[in-house]
Amino acid sequence: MMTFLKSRTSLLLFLFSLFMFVPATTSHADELADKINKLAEGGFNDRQKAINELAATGDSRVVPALEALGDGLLYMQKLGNKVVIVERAGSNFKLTDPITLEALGEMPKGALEKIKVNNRLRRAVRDALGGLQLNSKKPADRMAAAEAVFQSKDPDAIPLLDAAIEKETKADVKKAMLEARAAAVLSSDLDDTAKLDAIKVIETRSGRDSRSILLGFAANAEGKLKSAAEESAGIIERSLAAWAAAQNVWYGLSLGSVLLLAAIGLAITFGVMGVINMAHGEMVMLGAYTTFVVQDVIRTSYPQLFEVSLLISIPLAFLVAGAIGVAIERGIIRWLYGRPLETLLATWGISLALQQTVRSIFGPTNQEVGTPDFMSGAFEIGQMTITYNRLYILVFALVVLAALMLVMKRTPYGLQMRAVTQNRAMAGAMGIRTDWVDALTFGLGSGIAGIAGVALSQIDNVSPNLGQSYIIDSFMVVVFGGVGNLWGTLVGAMTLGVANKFLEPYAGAVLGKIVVLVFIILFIQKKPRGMFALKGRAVEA
Amino acid sequence: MTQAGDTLLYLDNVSVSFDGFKALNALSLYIAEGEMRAIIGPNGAGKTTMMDVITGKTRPDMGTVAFGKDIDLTKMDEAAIATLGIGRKFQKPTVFESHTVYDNILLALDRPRGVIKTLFDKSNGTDHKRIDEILEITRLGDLADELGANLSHGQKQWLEIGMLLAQDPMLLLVDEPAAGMTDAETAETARLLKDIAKDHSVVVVEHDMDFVRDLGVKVTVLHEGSVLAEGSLDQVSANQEVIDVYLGR
Amino acid sequence: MRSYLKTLLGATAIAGVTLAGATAHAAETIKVGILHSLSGTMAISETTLKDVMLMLIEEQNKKGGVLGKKLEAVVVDPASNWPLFAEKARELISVNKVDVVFGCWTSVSRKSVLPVFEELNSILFYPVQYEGEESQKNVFYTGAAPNQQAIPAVDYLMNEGVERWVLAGTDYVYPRTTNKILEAYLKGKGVAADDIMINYTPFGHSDWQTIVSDIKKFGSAGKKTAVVSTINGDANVPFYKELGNQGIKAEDIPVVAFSVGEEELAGLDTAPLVGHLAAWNYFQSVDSPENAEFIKTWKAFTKNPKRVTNDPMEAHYIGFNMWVKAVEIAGTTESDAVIDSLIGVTVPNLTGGYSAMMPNHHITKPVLIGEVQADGQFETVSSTAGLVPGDAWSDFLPGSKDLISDWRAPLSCGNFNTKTGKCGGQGS
Amino acid sequence: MTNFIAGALGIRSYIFIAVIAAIVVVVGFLNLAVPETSSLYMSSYVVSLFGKYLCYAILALAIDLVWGFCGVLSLGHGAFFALGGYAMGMYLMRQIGTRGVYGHPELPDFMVFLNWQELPWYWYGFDMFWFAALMAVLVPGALAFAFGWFAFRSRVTGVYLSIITQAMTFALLLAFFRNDMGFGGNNGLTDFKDILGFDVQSDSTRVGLFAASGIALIAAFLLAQAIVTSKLGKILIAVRDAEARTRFLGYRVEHYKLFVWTLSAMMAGVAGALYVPQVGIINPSEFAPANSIEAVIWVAVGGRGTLVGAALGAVLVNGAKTIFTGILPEVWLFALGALFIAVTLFLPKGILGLASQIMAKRRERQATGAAPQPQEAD
Repeated sequence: MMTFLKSRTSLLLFLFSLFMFVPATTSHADELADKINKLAEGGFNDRQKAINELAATGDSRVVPALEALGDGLLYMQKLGNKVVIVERAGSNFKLTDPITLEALGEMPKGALEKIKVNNRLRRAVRDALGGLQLNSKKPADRMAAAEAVFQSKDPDAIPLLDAAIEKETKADVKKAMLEARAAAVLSSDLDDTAKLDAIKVIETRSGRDSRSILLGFAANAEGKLKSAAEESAGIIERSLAAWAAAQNVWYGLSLGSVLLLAAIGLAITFGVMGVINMAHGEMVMLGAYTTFVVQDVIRTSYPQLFEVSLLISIPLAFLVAGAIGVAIERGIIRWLYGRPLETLLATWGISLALQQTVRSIFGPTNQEVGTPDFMSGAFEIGQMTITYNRLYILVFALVVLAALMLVMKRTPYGLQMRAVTQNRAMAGAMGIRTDWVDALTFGLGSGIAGIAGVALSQIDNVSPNLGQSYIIDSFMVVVFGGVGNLWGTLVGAMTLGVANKFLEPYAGAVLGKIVVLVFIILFIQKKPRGMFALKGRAVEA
Repeated sequence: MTQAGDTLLYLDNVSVSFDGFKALNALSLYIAEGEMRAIIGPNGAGKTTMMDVITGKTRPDMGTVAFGKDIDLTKMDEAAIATLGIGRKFQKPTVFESHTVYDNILLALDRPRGVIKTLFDKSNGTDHKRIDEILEITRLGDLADELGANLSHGQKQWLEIGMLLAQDPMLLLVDEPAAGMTDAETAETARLLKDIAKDHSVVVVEHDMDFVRDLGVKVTVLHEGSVLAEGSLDQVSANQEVIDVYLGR
Repeated sequence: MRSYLKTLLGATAIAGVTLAGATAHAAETIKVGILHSLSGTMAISETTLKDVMLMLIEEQNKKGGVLGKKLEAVVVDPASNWPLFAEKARELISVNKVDVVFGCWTSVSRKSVLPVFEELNSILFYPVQYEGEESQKNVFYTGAAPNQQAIPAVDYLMNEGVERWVLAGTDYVYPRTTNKILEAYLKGKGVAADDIMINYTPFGHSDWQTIVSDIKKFGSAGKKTAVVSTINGDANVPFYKELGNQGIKAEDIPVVAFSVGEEELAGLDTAPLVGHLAAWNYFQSVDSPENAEFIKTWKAFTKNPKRVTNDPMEAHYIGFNMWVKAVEIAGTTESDAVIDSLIGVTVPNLTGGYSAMMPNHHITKPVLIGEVQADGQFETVSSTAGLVPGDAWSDFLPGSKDLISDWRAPLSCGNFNTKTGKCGGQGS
Repeated sequence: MTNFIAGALGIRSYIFIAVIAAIVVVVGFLNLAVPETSSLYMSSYVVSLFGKYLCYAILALAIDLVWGFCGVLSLGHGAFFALGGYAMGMYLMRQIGTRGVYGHPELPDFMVFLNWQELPWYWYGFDMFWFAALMAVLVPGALAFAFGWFAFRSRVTGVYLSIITQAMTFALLLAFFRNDMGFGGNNGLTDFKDILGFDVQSDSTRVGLFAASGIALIAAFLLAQAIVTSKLGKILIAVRDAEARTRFLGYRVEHYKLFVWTLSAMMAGVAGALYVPQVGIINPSEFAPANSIEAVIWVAVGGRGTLVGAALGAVLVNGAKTIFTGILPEVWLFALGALFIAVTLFLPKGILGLASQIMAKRRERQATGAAPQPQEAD
């Protein structure tokens, strides 16, 4: 079963052989083969016609060929012009008959010519498949088919939809089918009453594409229908506007979470230890490169682990960046305590060297870091689109912050760390090994920056310049939030994120960012030590 | 004890809090012209905060701080208060480490303080004479060309006191002048302060009871931001409340 | 103290003098300058071009060099710093005495070195697609002008039924100009102003959530919508990632990019991007014997079977071969002679045809529209019937529609005004 | 000791001025009067290279004045430098006149390019040299004054101040990148033709600009020297070492900081204005925070708190950069990074500090009996 299910095409074969929906007009196999062979002829326009003809047969046996066409796996044998489905097998192709799905042996690539598709054809294939899969056994396929019809608005699908709706038992699929039918009705030549009903159905569906269908319809309609469609589109528009604000907050929080991740490590090395760590960004970069290396190893050696590659990367990135952090502290920073501005210069030098090291090893170009399936795509809450990667990053940022706070507040190490940063001499006198605490603290901050790199590899370039793009933002967040206060870092990051996103629609991305920067400058005048500054006379001592 | 004249410094009902912690709690204190006063109290009693309030570093949440007849100190910044005639020595001796002892005093001298004026300011014979005098008083004459950074702890304390003298203030606020000093140095410091008190008002904050005894002046005991007791050292050390506070109840 | 200072300052001065006099000995070789950033923000794109130049020079030397002399590459690092480009260009020409320079990527780096090449009368080959509106005697533009990239791409999409356009770009000259040209072109084709959305973002923009959702919104007005992207290098990866995640499929809202090539896609998982488009004059996937050979040599040279090729690399390939040919025609590497003999030189390109250097110092090229495939390559879905000559001055901008460029005698002018009949722009 | 330092200062300044003047004369002579074929000939490349170094040296002096003497670490001085440069660039753009590619008599090319119809108001006046020169000083000065007035009055100090100066230059970077600002966006201002009627490309103009930079450097040095040796200078050092102490002595610290900060910004503006005609381009990347940080590093390398050291650091680091980007293009960042680390670790007082230490040791050996005294750098 497992091997059988491996190929999408064979899965379809399996389904269709069991639950084949036999339409009234079954074409003869040769006729069908002729029609499929036609796919290889002419240009894109001819090919589109051929697809439509195949769809019009209503014969489910064309599905594998269309699927393969959409996936770019449909080829023509140069000898004999026969169209076949291929599967890559080294430098050869394994061939399959598009109708009978019999294996036809292997052939070198050169003997075959790819049947090219473009977006338009892929869309045509999708539409055609939509009609053909409405009767699939799997609800998810039927749902997808209904969605495809909704997008294609193909009036020819109405009879198929009616039949499918009749049989449908799942409420949500049925609803989708009714909506698809409504969309198809609007582009059909049915009477006005049917269309008015359809408008209402689409209005209740709401969402951007519903509005798009209604507006598209209104543009070509007249009188009552036009006004009804426009009114419904207006209703959708208003609900969309309300959701847009919520969406903006989400974007802001999501941007804030990225800032937070980038800044947490700095909140330790700079905020707690007072090292102006210009190499912080490079620690983030090292984390991202660790992810790349982990994925590279996984891809070549353990492909089945790809889904958990990020989970594997997290501890490794922490260790890599942390170890380098400890090395930097032991080698350089420890000579510079009490001279914060000198740490700036030294760490700047470190950052240059680290960048160039990575550039020498991995090259200057971007590296591909893949996204596991669980982080791909998006889901919707009402009219709000929430992408999984952003959601996971937000959650991840909060988890990292919480874990860090636990370490600082609840562990003996955290206690020693706070003791050392508050009064080094006293802590030393009490038997705390201050040099080790320093090294570990710097390592901790660096390690967390490394972890941030794992997350940022999912949304940004993995290149030697990665760190540079976050360093200024990170400093802004830490300073704005208040040095030495993790809560401040959290609130600072989120405030800046949301502020940025609310300014962006009005001022544009660039001006928005400038306004935020000016705001930070002014804010620091008002509160010279950030939002959550430590108060009292101890501060200046 | 010096003869008390008109009230020079007047704190009435002053409160300051940091994040809910009351550093000063309805503190009232009067220093007369020409008076020397010692202020003692356990850690966290509000001694340094009181100095901060007087010198304009910290703004009180409520209460009156007045200097002389009717000058409201709460509305002025540090520089203005200093120019008015209140000098302050920090708990941790703070001198300009990159300057020579001579220059340290020179900068403290009562000369114009404006940016442009200092750019073209040239010190004259009177200044040099005054500096030499102060060096004499503080016994730093031999070290005039030494950098501030190279002084011993005690020498820094004296230099800072010398700088206060150069400012020629009406009131000197001296925070723990004897901290970290040898016994000989402590005695020397007490002598120096008594010398100064001859023609200035002085407020001394100190932990060292022997030192306070050496000064032999009226003592105010602060506790939890307000005055617990006032009187001669013998009087306050007999006070049960003070004993409780010092011995930790 | 005195001797110490003297030594230090003297050392600096000597270093400068040594630089100035370091190159007297190299008469047996012809020097080729390579002016591409190897560090800083542009290293990501430019390092590859340095490598490709080294490869081309090595290959040429295997064939015996030029005019019987070996070629010698002189590599410097202008470090993505624009004033440094001018300084390094000057160093290459006047200190290292190179005969030709291949270099620059960004417009600003080209603008920065222009006066230097003019003053020292040397030759620069510029391999990147750019905004046009320039034609300079000492510069040969082997990348695409807007009419060799943007306009055919838009034509293709119009043909595909696109009626609504998002012109999204990074805020600098190339996108600004391209979008100005496209806007004028689209309006000329009857597209309403409402159906065009223009958006600019800063360099390295990484948070695309709002803009992608705006695009989605704009695309939901009931008309077929496409995005024309002139987004610059670094910002593309997060942009495409956001597109993929927000579920914008190429079938619904295709994105056609002018700055995204194989090299940029190498840093991306392209599976969600299949069907998005790019317009170039070359794709690695092009099936021609020259290309197969080129790719083979490149992979062998870099010792990396995964290295990809891209359009600016082809531009250097064409430009280098043109220069070699022109030097052979002229029989000398002397600038004026080579500049003159370059015009009209025709060499094979990698797409199976020939490219010629035009009198306006731009070249003829085919225009290919490709769709991204899951393997990170492009598949050509459309190509122009013949070669398109590069147009230095756009016909769609009011400031330049009357200008032409022709560096042949007797005109010898980069901005000849056909209305006033004078050289020197719009005149007054 | 006091007198001794004053004496040492005198000698050092004297040498410095003499060396700069000598370089200007020698380089100018070797470029203009020596035939090109001679081995002594100094190419225009070297002239503009040294010109650039001198401008950087002025910038380094400006930074040293606020950081080395007043303890205000600016990570945004590149902004003042760039603003001065833009003012000069605008003048040079206006001088192009009809020689631009579009030949528009008034609008610079990039405005024609973007279909601008008329010159924006803030470009008025820049066709006059004196106005542009004034603006090159006043605009950075005004920005610094406004920024400093707020920041110093609010007592923003230490790293906080450093970070907001960085925010300032970063905001300006983003702003100048915008094409809508009317400063040419990313391409900036370039393709200059004339300055005061002289061709910017000609050798004699180059030497002239080089000499002007040398004179400006000497002037800036003398001004800075006068300030740091005055009583004001002593107060600046006092602020650096013990700000609160200075305040309680009755000095309005914020006024001193504001004065020296604004003056320093103006000096940086002058440096930028001289830099632009010599390198031929001004572009927003001059605002990049990295540039400002690098400038701080020159000062640290040369010796913070020593004027000669700051200028020397600027020349040395940039000279090293020029040489390394040429001969070691692949690894020069390692060299640069290592230099910064080495200087902070082993030469906390910079090269000049090291020199002073060596001198002090030698003197110590010679003058027997004299107590060992740590040498304070001027």
